[in-house]
Amino acid sequence: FGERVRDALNSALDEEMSADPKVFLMGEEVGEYQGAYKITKGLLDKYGPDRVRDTPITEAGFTGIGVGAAYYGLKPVIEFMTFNFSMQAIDHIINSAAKSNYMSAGQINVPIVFRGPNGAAAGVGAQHSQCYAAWYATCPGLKVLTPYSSEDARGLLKAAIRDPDPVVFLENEILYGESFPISAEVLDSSFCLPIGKAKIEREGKDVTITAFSKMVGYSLQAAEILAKEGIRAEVINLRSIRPLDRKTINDSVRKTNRLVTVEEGASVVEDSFGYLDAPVERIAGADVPMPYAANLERLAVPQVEDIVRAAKRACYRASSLAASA
Amino acid sequence: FGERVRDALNSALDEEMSADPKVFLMGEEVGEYQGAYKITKGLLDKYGPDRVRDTPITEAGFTGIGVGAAYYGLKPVIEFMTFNFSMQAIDHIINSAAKSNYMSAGQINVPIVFRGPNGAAAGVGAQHSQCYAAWYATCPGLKVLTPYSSEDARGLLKAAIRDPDPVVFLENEILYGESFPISAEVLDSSFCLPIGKAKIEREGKDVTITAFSKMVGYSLQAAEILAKEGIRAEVINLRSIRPLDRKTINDSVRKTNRLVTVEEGASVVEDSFGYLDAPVERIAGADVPMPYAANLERLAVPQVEDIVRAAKRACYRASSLAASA
Amino acid sequence: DSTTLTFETSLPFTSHNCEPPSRTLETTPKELMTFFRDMALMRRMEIAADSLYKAKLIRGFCHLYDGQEAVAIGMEAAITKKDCIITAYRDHCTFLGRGGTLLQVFAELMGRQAGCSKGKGGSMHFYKKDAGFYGGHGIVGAQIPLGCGLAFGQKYSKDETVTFALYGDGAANQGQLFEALNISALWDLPAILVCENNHYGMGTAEWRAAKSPAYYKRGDYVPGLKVDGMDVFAVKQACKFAKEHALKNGPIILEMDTYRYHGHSMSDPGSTYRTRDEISGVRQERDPIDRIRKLIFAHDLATEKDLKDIEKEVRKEVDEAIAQAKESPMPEPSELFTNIYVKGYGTESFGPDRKEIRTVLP
Amino acid sequence: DSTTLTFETSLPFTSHNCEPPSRTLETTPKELMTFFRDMALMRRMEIAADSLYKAKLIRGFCHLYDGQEAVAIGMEAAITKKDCIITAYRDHCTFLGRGGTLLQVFAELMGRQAGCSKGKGGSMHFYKKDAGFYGGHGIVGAQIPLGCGLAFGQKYSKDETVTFALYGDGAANQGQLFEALNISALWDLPAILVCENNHYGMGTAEWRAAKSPAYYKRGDYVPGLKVDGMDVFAVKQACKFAKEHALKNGPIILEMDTYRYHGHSMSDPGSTYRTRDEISGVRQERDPIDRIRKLIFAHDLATEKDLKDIEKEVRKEVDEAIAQAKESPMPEPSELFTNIYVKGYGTESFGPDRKEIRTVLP
Ligand SMILES: Cc1ncc(C[n+]2csc(CCOP(=O)(O)OP(=O)(O)O)c2C)c(N)n1
Ligand SMILES: Cc1ncc(C[n+]2csc(CCOP(=O)(O)OP(=O)(O)O)c2C)c(N)n1
Ligand SMILES: [Mg+2]
Ligand SMILES: [Mg+2]
Repeated sequence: FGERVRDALNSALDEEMSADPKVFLMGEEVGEYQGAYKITKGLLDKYGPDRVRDTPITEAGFTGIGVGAAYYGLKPVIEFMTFNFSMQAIDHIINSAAKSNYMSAGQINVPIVFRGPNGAAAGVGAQHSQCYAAWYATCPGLKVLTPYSSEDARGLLKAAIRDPDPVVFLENEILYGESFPISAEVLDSSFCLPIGKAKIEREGKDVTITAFSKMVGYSLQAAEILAKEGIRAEVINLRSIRPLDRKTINDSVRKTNRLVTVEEGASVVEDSFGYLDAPVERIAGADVPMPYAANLERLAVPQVEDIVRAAKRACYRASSLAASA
Repeated sequence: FGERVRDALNSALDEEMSADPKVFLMGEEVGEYQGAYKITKGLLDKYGPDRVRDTPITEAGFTGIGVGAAYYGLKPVIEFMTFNFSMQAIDHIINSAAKSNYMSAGQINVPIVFRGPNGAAAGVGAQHSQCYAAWYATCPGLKVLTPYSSEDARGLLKAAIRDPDPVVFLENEILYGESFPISAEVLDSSFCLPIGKAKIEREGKDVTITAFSKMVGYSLQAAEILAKEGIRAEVINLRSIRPLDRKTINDSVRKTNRLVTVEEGASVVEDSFGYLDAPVERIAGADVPMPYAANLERLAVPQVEDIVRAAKRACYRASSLAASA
Repeated sequence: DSTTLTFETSLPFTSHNCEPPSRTLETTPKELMTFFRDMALMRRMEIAADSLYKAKLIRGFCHLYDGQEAVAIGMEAAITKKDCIITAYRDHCTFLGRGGTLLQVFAELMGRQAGCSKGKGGSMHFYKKDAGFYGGHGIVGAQIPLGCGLAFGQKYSKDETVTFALYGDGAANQGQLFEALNISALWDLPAILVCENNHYGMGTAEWRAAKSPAYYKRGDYVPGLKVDGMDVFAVKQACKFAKEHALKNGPIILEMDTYRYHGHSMSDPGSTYRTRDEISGVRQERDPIDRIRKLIFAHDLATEKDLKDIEKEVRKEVDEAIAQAKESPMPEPSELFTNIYVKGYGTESFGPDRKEIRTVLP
Repeated sequence: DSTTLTFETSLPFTSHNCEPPSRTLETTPKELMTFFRDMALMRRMEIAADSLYKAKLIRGFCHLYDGQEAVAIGMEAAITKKDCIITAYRDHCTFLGRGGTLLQVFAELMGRQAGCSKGKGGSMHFYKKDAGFYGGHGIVGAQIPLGCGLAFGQKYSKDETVTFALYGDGAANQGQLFEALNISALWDLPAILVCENNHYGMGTAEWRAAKSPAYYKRGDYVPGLKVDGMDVFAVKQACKFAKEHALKNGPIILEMDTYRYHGHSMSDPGSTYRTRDEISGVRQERDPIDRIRKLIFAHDLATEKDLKDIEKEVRKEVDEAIAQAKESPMPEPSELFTNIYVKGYGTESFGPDRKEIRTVLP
């Protein structure tokens, strides 16, 4: 019994809009066009044009308007057609949204969600492939969520909308069409995930692999391959990168003593963790603008084999260290 | 014989403008007002309004114009009154400047410098205190320079202007008024520093401290204090954070086996280095928007004593480890 | 005291794409006296802030509003606290106009607990949400879309109220203004864009920053009105007109022709890019407080001494507030970590030395 | 072949803040025939790209220009390669117009070495600097200030040339347009802003995105001209006029009334937000190639068969270029790390696994 991530996001929006009349959607093509990636399909029909607002292609303008509406007490969900275009509006995300509660000593909270596809899609070149996780994760005042599965998509988006603080919600275009098994509990309209809690997607004793978004899937594939070679990898789906669930990572590392961090863009998880037998292994996007050609593009983003290799390195290095000790 | 950082920047601009007619300045108040922080003082008089361009308060517009002029082959030096306002124009810095040479396979290089004060000043609150080092340092296609002393300011700014690639040049308002001893060599108009080379400001064997911009001064003060307690710290002024001079850091760490990274804003130096006896100690800006009140502000940014404490921790932990081994 | 006085605004309104309101308006002796007192208080407050800054009791940026008082006062006289106001960093008097106290102002400026933002915001970040004041914004132009967003909230909530978004002549060229205005016009948002044209953005004269400094016309397809911003009655009349317009027809631009006496901020002497004659000319001929003073005398509502007494009172109020503010303690160190997130919704945070300070957020 | 033909543009120009150019213009049989061939080639190229996309030989985004050919061709006919052009992502035909080859186009679309950006840019990022073509930009509106910057360079260098910055009706609401236009007007930059109004920005009709869709007027204080963008001669006339204007007086806006036949990009069928009747109506009544075909017949310059032959030739050219492009290899893996910085000016770079791939940059 599976559900696509696209539908999970759509149902989360639908349910939260139906539960709270203060929730409204705003963005380019979210209404009549049903969403550039069809995440908002059907919502204009159901909730009408007051609550599903098609905007001109003016991100600074509509993001500022969204933040202002949140100041006033509404709960806007702002769609960036892709997060690349959030740069046009980033001042509002950081200076107008993330800092207001602090600057006003708690007078002006900003219950807003900024969502849309983030990071590399396929063949869209350098200007349409940037991953903003690392940037937003450095900003106090923001919460940054990174769903992987349909369960994540539903539970985290609902949590984001209910949260009284600004949330950057980083989706992945390639995952939209992927189906994941989903339980009745998750399908219930009361379902919601806590912000700041990671999920152990696969247990293992030999090496911890942390990942978020699409890279969770790659890490699970890597774990499968590693298992065949006798290495039991624990795969942690971070779900939230700000706040980061340090406890879950630490607990895991305490057990495995080895850590591989997997990130599609620039490095996010910069914490030092204790209990390590081997240095942290980092897999991240290559240090290049995203090339268009298919073969180069493949080289620019982490692949399953990169994760496998890093995990092995961590394990062998650690065991050779142990042997020499 | 000292020179203020302000004057060092000014003379660097002056000399490069006089050497290359393609160099021009653009920004808010750079001309008639002589610069909000007087970095461009006298240059309008000397080079005229065609080459020293006062702009309206429209960062996206003038930065885009600057980048376009660089496409055409000019060498614009764009001043952001502070880097906080670069967020209004960040799409042009990243998508129009940093990625063009790559996307065009080398046809369109972008010889432009984005400069201005970055990070915390004094008492200017959350919206005017952000450090952008971590963000820009993640962007391939950019070079990111972070001068500390007057020598740095002159040598690096001249290097930035002569460089054929886009350079983000992060100054520090509080350093503008500081004087540094300066040699005749540095004062020579041919003087220039290589991009991507760090400088060892103080040699030491016990612990490596890396820092950039204002934090170099703090680290030197910390080293002084540590010396009194018999700890010889090596202080590395990174000068460039993209590219990062890994060799210099590695060589130092190979010697000291201990590393403290000091950063005023969010963490930049996320590399893992080998040869460490103790985990990297990181000192960075607190995880909060910048508060206004003086006492809180002090708590929000690294202080000399934080560096001292971290260095000791690295040394003592390391020695206790050694003892227990 | 509540007899009606009828007179004309100093100048006719100049309009763009709309019928201007009438120049004729009514007031009462009471209103005249209140305007005088309120503007005198603002003036005194700003001058005191100047001294405190020079005495190093205020740090960082500090942008003073003296000269522009009629805009804040005239606007407040036309609207209610259910209408919203949002402005830039030159926000002390706007805050006061919304009912903020002198103590909150001075304590905030000095970074004390009694400040309106508990010392965490500073000069540029005053708020009074319970009276519809949404700040206090440091990024030039950002408050314009934010203000249109407040108007969106008002319309969405069917509140029949409006938002005034104030910005300077320098800000008037910002692209986000044009983006927000287009959206506001498409959606008929009750947003009133108030350009406080004090003729300089920092050291840049309006004509050096704008090809067309006719800011009331810059909305193109959006109506606009040019107003003598030194005449509190003209401001009041224009704001009333604009509110009605906005509730019925959506956005409108008001250009207030005004002047700042101080430099841009404390580091700007304010005299390199304009002549001293220009400043003293405005002071002599267009000062908003003087204008009221003259009206009061013309209508025989008070004597020279009465007004002097008011000024003395005001001075005392300010001095007392300053004394109180000085008594207010600095924020508790633990406040470093409050209000990053809404209470109960954060997790943890770190100080500069992560090993030393790791706080579970309140 | 070089006899002069005189006729009128399809429609009069509508102007804003300027005297429009004359409707009467001259051409030669040669020019007419060239226009026909060039537009037919563009049309064929785009249709072939559509097929290649459906055959999965082109990936990602792909925005086709068919329907709008008269803009690219008419503009080129009025200017020289020393004038600059910059546009958005719908850039294949603009590139061709500047002298780019079909092979470069198709190889780039397929991500091959022979592509104009060696396969690294893709559909949206074509450039031909040696002919004054500066891309190929994916961020809506960004190319407008960039274009004004090129114009800045031209003026600074006293080159007596101009820049055409093309953008869509959707982009016309972007704030950076208004910022760049103000600066261009202040500095008299020889910048010509060409709004290709194809009446939709993705699925949004112009009137849903703009309170005032009269884009030629949106410059307010900047002159503008509305042009039938389906009439290559009107476009040529307008661009000549604009160039002269810009060299003398600074910026001007040209609104080209045009139409895209394809959907916005390959994922958009292009028929949910507009009717099939609307599309076929434009094809029948306003098609830019058809218009030229009719003129050719009207002046007896060629037979039906002559034009058919040209179309066959064009088709063959396109097919050959595609065949060649398919032969071109994918980029060398080492190309991942070239052109991040100018040759000799980079240092090192890393692959996804820093331990595995660490490259000293060329
Ligand atoms: C985006 C941005 N750019 C630059 C600044 C620096 N700055 C602060 S105020 C100011 C001048 C604004 O002038 P104006 O809009 O006329 O307002 P006034 O100060 O006259 O009230 C400038 C350039 C800023 N705060 N934000
Ligand atoms: C800043 C930004 N926002 C959104 C997008 C996504 N997007 C790409 S094209 C487009 C529509 C643009 O329409 P228009 O300007 O009319 O040009 P046309 O496609 O019709 O040629 C949109 C919304 C983008 N590329 N950049
Ligand atoms: Mg002003
Ligand atoms: Mg369009």
